[in-house]
Amino acid sequence: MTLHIMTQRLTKDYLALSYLKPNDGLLFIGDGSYSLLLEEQMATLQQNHACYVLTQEIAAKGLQLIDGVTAISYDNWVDLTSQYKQTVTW
Amino acid sequence: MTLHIMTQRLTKDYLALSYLKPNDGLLFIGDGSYSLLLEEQMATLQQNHACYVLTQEIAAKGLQLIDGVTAISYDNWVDLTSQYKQTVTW
Amino acid sequence: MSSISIIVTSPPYDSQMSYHAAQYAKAVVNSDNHQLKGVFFYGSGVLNTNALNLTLTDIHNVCDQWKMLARDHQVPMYVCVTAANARGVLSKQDASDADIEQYSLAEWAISCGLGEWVALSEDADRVVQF
Amino acid sequence: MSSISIIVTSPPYDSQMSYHAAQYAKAVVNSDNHQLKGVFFYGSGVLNTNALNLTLTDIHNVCDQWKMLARDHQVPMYVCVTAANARGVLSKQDASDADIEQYSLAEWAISCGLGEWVALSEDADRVVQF
Amino acid sequence: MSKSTAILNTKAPFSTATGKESLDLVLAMGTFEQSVGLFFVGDGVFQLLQGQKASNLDAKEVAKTLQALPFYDIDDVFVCQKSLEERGINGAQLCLSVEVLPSDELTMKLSQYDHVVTF
Amino acid sequence: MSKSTAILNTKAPFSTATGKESLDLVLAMGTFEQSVGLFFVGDGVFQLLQGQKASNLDAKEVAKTLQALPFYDIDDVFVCQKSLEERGINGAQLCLSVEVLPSDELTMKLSQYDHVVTF
Repeated sequence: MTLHIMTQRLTKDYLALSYLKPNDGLLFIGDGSYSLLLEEQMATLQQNHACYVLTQEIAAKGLQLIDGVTAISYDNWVDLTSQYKQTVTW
Repeated sequence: MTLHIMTQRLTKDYLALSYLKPNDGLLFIGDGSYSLLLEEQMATLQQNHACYVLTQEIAAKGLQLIDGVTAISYDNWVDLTSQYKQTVTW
Repeated sequence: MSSISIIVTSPPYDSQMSYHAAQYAKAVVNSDNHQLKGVFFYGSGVLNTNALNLTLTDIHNVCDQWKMLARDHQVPMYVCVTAANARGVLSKQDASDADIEQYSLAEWAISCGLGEWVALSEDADRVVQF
Repeated sequence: MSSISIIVTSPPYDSQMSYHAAQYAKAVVNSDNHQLKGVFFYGSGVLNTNALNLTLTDIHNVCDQWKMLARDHQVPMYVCVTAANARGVLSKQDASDADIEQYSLAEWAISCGLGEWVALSEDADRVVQF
Repeated sequence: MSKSTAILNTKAPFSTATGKESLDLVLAMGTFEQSVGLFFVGDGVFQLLQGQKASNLDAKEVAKTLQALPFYDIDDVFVCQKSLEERGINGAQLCLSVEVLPSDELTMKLSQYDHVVTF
Repeated sequence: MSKSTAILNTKAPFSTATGKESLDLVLAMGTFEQSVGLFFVGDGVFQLLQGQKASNLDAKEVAKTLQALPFYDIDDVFVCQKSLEERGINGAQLCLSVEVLPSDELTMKLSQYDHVVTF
């Protein structure tokens, strides 16, 4: 299982989407955190993937947490790093 | 008429494509020059737009010039700059 | 006679646009029908004016090309002081003001505020961004 | 006890990732179950080790955070010398070798070759890139 | 001054310094009385989201400066409707009173300026 | 050495220094005998185009170094079929003998490495 660091907003052309395995985790960060506004695309991803976002980013960017996405701290992120076998930054 | 400097490869999400006027010119440069490989998308654009690419980029990047695209020098580019009313870099 | 001003917002090493900018600028100064009013470095483009960029021998050093344009063609090369300072490009004066011993601004670049760009764009028939 | 090495390839001012990297690194050193083997700056990430970056008073300076991690937690901070020199980040020695008077490498950063990264990644259970 | 400039914002805030630097340029143009229009397209529309608190990421509160634009007599602010829709944003979520335009009208507006600088 | 690293190339050559710097890292790993796999996906596949002559842009001939990889015993080089197709490239246009894989097989390959570094 891989933790994918999604640094860009979800678009059809987003490279990461072609290389996900079922049960891989997705951390939306930076511009990636704006993906929370795309409820339909997020719902599709949530069927196969645990989805995370940093609490600080939600607060900073005028975003709202959505159902099925877990807001995490940096400490949580460190724990996730060992829970997943591998981290890939896209 | 505007000369659009297309610095990225053509994709569906490429922002520039939403803001072209008929008869605007398109100069494909940098990563944009790889658009020459996408013959179908280029053919569609050529219906309404003069398309240019730098001769040096074709030679550097392993590309081939395609029908309907004009290969230009930096000198030509300077002339184009005054022929078009405005330049926008995307 | 058409006048052109150039604004460079791309970095020298991690983008190809500043290379194209310097080649384009050379074509303008060599043209009989065009005049280059000046070049303004802003955003990450300020990294072009870092005098400490060392490039490998087999890669072009775009900074050398800017220097030649300034020296041989008297093209004014402006750099926004705020954008530069935020990215580690300091004039001797900037460094001294901040109590830093070292500085990095290329001697061919003129440190200035955004008003210089307003003037350059006012003077130009065309603006081209790289 | 799980060990982590960090590689930073994003610049400090024109990306948010190096900010996240420093926050993440702090969380690792404060964790009881994890050990931070080191941080390696490569690509545009080397700009984090430019000692001449001045930031506005109302913006965080991520370089200060790297410095604290090095000083208070003895985290080794490596920077690839080739990538750094190409982007205007020179140690005193680099500068002197190139006959340049000024230098810019932060004193908390250790200039090295890519072999250091190979060693850091060999030592780590996990690698995280920013 | 006789020349006009359009500032085209295409990037999300935070991830690059472009939000701050484009706004600095707009204010400089205002100060020197050069005619300026501010356009938000693509990911640039994220700069207009309501409720941003940049201090959570130790970053500069650019959105606050945006809200002050009317006080600098900078009133020509346009945002692309299609860009908002594609990003799941409705007009009510914006922090600034702006003119929301369809792409073709925004394109025509943009073509009326002498110069365009993209951030 | 016991750890393995996948180097993931996602960017076109020239426009960033990443092509050169990813290759430098691959060669360093080879030198220190760390197991390394080289993946080309997305715009990274442009690095493999035949007939590149970087000197036309006064740039470093990275493609030449790529062709030398077999001499450094770096044989695990994979390229994404879908990325090639989407970019109008056929396998015969590549400058290096590589294994062309469907996305799902490439994904499985990638997951077998301990670490992944993206350029």
